[in-house]
Amino acid sequence: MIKVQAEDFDVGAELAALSRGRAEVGAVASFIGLVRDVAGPGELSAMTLEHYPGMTERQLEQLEGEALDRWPLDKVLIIHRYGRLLPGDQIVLCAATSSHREAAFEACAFLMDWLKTKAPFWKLEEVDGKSNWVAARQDDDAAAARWQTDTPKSK
Amino acid sequence: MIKVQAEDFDVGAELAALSRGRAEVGAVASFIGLVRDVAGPGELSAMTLEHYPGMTERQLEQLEGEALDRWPLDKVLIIHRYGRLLPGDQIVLCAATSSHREAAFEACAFLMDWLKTKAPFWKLEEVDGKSNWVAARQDDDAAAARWQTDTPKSK
Amino acid sequence: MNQPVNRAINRPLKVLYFAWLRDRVGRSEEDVQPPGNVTTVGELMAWLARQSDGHGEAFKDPAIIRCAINQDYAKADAAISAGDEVAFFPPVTGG
Amino acid sequence: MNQPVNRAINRPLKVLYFAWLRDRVGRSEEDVQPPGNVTTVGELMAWLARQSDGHGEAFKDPAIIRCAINQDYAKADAAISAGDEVAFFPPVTGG
Repeated sequence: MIKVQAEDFDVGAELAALSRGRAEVGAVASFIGLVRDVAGPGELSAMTLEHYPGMTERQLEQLEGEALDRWPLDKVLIIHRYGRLLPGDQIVLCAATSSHREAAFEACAFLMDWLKTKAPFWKLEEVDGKSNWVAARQDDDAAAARWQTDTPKSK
Repeated sequence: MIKVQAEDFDVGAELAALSRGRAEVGAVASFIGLVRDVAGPGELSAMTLEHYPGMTERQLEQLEGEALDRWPLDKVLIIHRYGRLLPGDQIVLCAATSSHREAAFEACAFLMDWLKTKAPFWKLEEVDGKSNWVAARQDDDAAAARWQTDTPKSK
Repeated sequence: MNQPVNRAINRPLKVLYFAWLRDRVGRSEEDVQPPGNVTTVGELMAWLARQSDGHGEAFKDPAIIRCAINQDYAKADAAISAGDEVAFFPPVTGG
Repeated sequence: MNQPVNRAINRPLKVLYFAWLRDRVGRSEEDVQPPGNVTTVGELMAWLARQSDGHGEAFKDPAIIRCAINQDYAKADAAISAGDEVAFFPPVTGG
């Protein structure tokens, strides 16, 4: 399931809904991304997440489908917020459920790596009264690239 | 933080408490283990988790310390229940928080792999009116063994 | 379309800009009609760069700009067709 | 201890059993005083196996049994000391 929204989300309720009534789900791996206050010398006062409506949902649905193809999962959840957020606010929730914990963990890491390099979101940081577009990390490209060669261990 | 308890736990509240007020935490990786209804031909009616009070806490605290040593984490959380549980019930919650998502993911997988092979818990399944002690999985030993040779990628 | 368009010569396109590309161009979207010899994403970037100082600033380093045609990623050699929605943006930084 | 104990000969130990070891032995814990030549975990298992049919059943395959001394894992060649808490159990299945 994909949700792209301005509103905050309830992690406990979202994760509980994902496994409710699914007798074979023994493993729920999840990741929460938060707004960090580590913008360098200044203090981060806010962060605005811009996105490309339509393309975002399209990319995240493709990503969900790819995870379901690659691992023996029951369900995938991706919630990503946009708009103005404050330090400590929740940005993203990714989760994968499975009967196998390895599959759930790997799929969840895969979702985050691909989301970081493919989902059309851009962060605008407000630091010391100035707004700066966050530069992409090369680390993220490297993290995503590993999934293009690796065979999933637990299929 | 280590909690060994009979009571259920509130995933949302536990994870929120872990990152509250921690400005540098941008990544919360977590794992929830649930009682599965996949006991083979019969239906699982319940599962009783026995443990070794005292040794359990001791082992989980050592595990927490090792994760904090190996990865650049802010906090580690392990909650493990004991007693009689029903299909779908929550058994365990592991979480690791960090400024780096790779560290959080790896530490969380490490916690689960080691917990599966070192924490003194034993599962007694009730299937078709009979009680059976669950046999240990060799897969779990293999999963834990990889942490003895691998160097953490993200330290 | 009210105005008659010779598809061999002009290609009506909807172009979207995000993040600092939008800041530099000064708008988030525009309808453009590049000449018929502009057939790929790369050629479109080169053509757009000549439309204003802001466009020139936005497209001065095409290698770092990402493109999507009709909401799917497209490379510089991808073909554009009349009516396409073509988006330009910096590398993504979500998550 | 009310009874005088010659530590060179008898070692008072508290032994705990978990899961199917407890089921087979028929109790979850007992205080035992093995003779002085029982100095390791492996020797203790062999000695315990002779204490009753239930003990024999519990310890018939020592290789698959895990042991902890004073709540830390211990191998078959680990030394036991008077007063130790020695626990025997099957491979763990939590999580």
